[in-house]
Amino acid sequence: MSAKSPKSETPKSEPPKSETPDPEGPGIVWRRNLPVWVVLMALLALSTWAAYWPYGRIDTAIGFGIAGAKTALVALVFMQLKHASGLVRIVAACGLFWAAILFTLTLADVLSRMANR
Amino acid sequence: MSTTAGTTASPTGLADPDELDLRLPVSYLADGHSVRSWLLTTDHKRIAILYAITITVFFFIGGAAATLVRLELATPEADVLRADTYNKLFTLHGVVMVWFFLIPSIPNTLGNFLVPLMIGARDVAYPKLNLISWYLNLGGGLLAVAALLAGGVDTGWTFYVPYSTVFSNTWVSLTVLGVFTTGFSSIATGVNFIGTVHLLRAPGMTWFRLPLFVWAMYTTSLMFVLATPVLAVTLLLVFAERTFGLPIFDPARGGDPILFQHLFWFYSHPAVYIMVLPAMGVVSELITCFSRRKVFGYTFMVYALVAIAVIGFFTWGHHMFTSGMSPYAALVFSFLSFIVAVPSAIKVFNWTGTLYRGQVGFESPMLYALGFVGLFTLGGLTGLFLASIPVDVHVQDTYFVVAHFHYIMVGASVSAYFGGLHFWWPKITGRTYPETWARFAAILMFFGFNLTFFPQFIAGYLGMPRRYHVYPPEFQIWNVLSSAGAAVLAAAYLMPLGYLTWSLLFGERAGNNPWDASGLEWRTSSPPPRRNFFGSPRVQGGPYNYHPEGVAPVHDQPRLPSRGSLT
Amino acid sequence: MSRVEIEARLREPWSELETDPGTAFARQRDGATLGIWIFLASEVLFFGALFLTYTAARLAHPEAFAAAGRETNIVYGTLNTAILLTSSLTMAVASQAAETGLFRRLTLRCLAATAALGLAFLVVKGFEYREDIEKHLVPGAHFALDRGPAQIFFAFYWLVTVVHAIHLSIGIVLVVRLTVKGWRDPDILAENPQVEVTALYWHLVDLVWVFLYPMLYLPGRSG
Amino acid sequence: MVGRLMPESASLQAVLTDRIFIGLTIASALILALVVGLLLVFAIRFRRGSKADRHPLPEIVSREFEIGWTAATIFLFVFIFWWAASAEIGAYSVPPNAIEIHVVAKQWMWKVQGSNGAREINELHVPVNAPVKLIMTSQDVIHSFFVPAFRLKRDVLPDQQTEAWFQATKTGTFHLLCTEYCGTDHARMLGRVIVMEPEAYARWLSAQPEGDDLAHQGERLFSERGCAGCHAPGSAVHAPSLAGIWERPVPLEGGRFATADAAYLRDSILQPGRDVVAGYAPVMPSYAGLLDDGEIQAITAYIRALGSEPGVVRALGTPDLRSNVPGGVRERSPAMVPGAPVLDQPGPGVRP
Repeated sequence: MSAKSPKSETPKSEPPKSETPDPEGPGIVWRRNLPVWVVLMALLALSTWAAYWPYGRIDTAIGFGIAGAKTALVALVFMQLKHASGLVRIVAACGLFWAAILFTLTLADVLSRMANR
Repeated sequence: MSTTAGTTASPTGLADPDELDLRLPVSYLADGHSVRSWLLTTDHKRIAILYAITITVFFFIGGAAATLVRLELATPEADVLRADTYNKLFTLHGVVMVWFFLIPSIPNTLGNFLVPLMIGARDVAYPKLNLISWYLNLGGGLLAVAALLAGGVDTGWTFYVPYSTVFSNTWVSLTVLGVFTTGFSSIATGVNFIGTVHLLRAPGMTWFRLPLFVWAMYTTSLMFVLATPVLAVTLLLVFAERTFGLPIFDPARGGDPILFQHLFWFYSHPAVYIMVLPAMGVVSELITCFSRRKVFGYTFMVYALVAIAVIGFFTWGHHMFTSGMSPYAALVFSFLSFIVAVPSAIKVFNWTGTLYRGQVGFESPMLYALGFVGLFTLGGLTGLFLASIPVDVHVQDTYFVVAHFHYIMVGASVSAYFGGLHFWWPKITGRTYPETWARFAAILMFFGFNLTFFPQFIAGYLGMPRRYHVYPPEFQIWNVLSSAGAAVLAAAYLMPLGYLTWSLLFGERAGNNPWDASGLEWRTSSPPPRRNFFGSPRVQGGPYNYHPEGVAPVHDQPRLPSRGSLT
Repeated sequence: MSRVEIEARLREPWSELETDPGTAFARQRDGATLGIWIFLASEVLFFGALFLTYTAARLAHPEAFAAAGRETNIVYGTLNTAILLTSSLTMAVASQAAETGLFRRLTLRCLAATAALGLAFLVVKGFEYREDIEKHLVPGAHFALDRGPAQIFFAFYWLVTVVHAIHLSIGIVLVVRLTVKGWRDPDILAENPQVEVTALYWHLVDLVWVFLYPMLYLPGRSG
Repeated sequence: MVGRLMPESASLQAVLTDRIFIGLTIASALILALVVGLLLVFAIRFRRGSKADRHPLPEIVSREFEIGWTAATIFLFVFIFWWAASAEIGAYSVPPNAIEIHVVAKQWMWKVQGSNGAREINELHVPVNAPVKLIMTSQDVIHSFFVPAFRLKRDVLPDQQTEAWFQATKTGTFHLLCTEYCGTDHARMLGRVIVMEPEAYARWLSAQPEGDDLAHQGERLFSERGCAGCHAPGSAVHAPSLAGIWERPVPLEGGRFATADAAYLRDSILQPGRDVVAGYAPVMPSYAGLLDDGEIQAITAYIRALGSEPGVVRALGTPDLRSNVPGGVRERSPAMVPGAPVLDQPGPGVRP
């Protein structure tokens, strides 16, 4: 390790923060995440209610659409993908894209086999 | 050569030990001799050695099974083995060779050792994860060997349902658990390499200055991370159905065996690219070094590697043309299988182009590399036969397919592994090996290989099915030729074990750069110190700055005195 | 931060980067984030393959899956989804608080809440399993429903919920470990990449359940 | 000493496949010769120390080479794909007057039954130059019906039907092999396909033991197994009449329609509650486990033999059956037909 001056300086990469906590206190973190949680709960209620609609196949589509919306919300806000580095976003997108390859080509076979009954 | 902040000013980017009379740091081999220091190491170089030991052991287990299989097939009748023993042997050969030798062979040994060295890093990004990867591989291997000793498994390495779940009463669950565990070792290596290449490249080492070997490791890691989880799930479903009776693929209760095949081949086709891409990386290094030239069309070679890794995920259906899959899906898969062959063709032309106007030497690594290009071309071209549906319908599950994938896996991938092993042997062990023995072994391996597997193409098109221990007599001539070739090949594989071990003990010490190669790994001592480099390397130029006029490569890094002798 | 602390907090490859500790910490955090995200991509494929088996089987036997879907207890399912979504909230707050390095008590409290909610999920799941076993919903000889393919639904139900529960238990262990370490050593959690890594893993386990909910509890409800 | 290099070409498909195989072999041989030739020439001409001219290639030339051989490779491969795909699509649909053969694969033997009743084990007699359609299913694991001489291979799946067809062009005896690993005696699951002149085939057919044909067998099973109790025209039970429903739409509960084809009949036999005909109570018991696939195929053939004209009342016992191929086979691609004939004995228990 290179020789360093003994005085320990705060190694925070951003401008050195004052020791006293942010004047708004932890509120800032709650203000960012709580509304998302409320929306998630609403979506959950909606998906449960939608399951009982008598429209047959569309209910399933709605159920999974809402699940997709919840996933997007959790990923963007809770997992901070919104302002994550480009590389991390590409990795997340790759996960979905490869899962899509698996689904599309396999279901292409399964569905065309069923259609040929 | 700007000095790096923080290090004492040194004229060269890398501290020159003799000038600055720094004590030369101890090589990684001498950095602790206790068993604990080896078994709990987080040094990527030591983990590479640990992997080299395990895969060599498994290579000879799988090889022994192959010899017995070839022995049995010399005669049309079951003269040597009973049906059950034969079925267990070819399954063992498949499982051990695929998961415990070929897949870890280049990425986890040469890759682990060289990727940090080639990009100028001290170690991989997650060293502890690297050690966990080896223990997972070892654990999986022990489970598989336990299943073998307990009585073996007779389902074939593909574990097709419903035979593997309902009808086979052999040790399927234990083997499946073993392969499941080894799968996570591959995922761990994949995560490690992607992290390392993204985050730990030396200053100046941009993406398009990376050696092609590092690109090959990166694209292989992409497949490790994205394909292996699907294998884990497939084997988990087989295990759950056998152990808890959960009817997932059970046809009697409405399950669909073809769904298993989709899941299995979604992993297993990228797996064959996992086995061949690292070999391509090694060959790119060998051919450039021994023809003293920059690689022909570096960017095309990089895009070809990435294209193979990505399109490789779209083509698995060509394993299922006769399986009852819908013919429309079969057409889609057939088209995509033709497209995936294009990047491989480009790479072959570029390797050949690299030789043009070079200074071609014929040391043993180069013989392996030239053998690779020839055999890979034939193996790849027969892949086109299998991609066209009418021909594939005839040759599916016959010895034509067996010959095709052995040409790629053994002809190409194992030759490249041996080529890489010989090329980097001085760097890894600090010793040189006997060159004449090595050349003889390489040539013997090439001819032994062709004698073993070319007759199988003919037997295959004649209609001899695979996994048969008794066969109609008209196929015997081809099987006798193949069994004879197998004997020659076995001899050729035993030779390196001999003279490389000899070189470990008695080989004379190797210099830092015996081949005058241009990679960063040749800029440090052989064997390299625990921290890989004396200073922190800075990179100025592209990867292969060789010059055909026989001039030694331009050194963007200062030459370092090899241990003990000032060269 | 004293030299000793830097030595302790900077791991192997990042401690030898010969840059000032500030950038070394930043690069170590990037390494942790990138590493966990690559692992999450592989987990997406892992659960994606499981969901594919469900999708293919459901397409082949729609009515059997609808009949089987009606048998699952939607109250427990919805409650569990709510629990996990809330645990994702508390985990996110804990992670973002730890990132700023200022709100130590908030981080600790949220981590504890996350672990508690995780345990609550497992408890509710236990009750649900007990009820399923009583209703003979375990595929095998005396399976409740007469339809063959309904057994596939419940085979998938048991397998994927157990695999998910295992992933969740690992998550709970990680969160408890962080809580204990944070409790003992006051500023260990400040800007510690381990909190973010555990949080991202936790969110993935929650997202798997978000998709499991419409698969296991919503089919066949529309009568 | 060296046997033949190419297998016998004894079917229409064989000629097509061999043509593509030869074309591919020639193309591959040329490319291999090009690559290996260049490798050797360059290696020898530019070997270390040789006095060949070596100043580097201009960048532009190497880029043109790259684009050149990339485009050439793509064009060649897509051409081969088109050639192979067109051959494949051409061979899709089964000729209408094909002879129907029902193949049931069982661990390590082939049970073959022609639609005209001839039952054989590990043997298949077919007339030359006549299209033959194979309707195959397996009773245990996946097998694969492979006749190298016909370049024909199709997996045989448990509880699912797969179809394939061939038209033999040469008389003689050809190997039948199982090519999907199916257990211990996978290598001994061999059979023979004997292609005969039409007269010899007719003589062989008439010499078959008086096993009545499939439709008659189906009719006998229809009464023996109690189907007639409800579905016969004069029965007291309120059950849908099966005369004249073959290949015609059947109204189901909930307003849906289903075509009464082999798959629908099999599902209704095994899972009666699945698609209940409109206006009838779901009282029919399930025959899962009581009828094996051979019997289900026989009953299906009988119902087909009852024809497709609605309202024609067929007295039991005297259905007018054409002796050769009953009913026109609907144009259908050899896709797999999912439907689930049940094992005749309950599936073996789970192994360790």
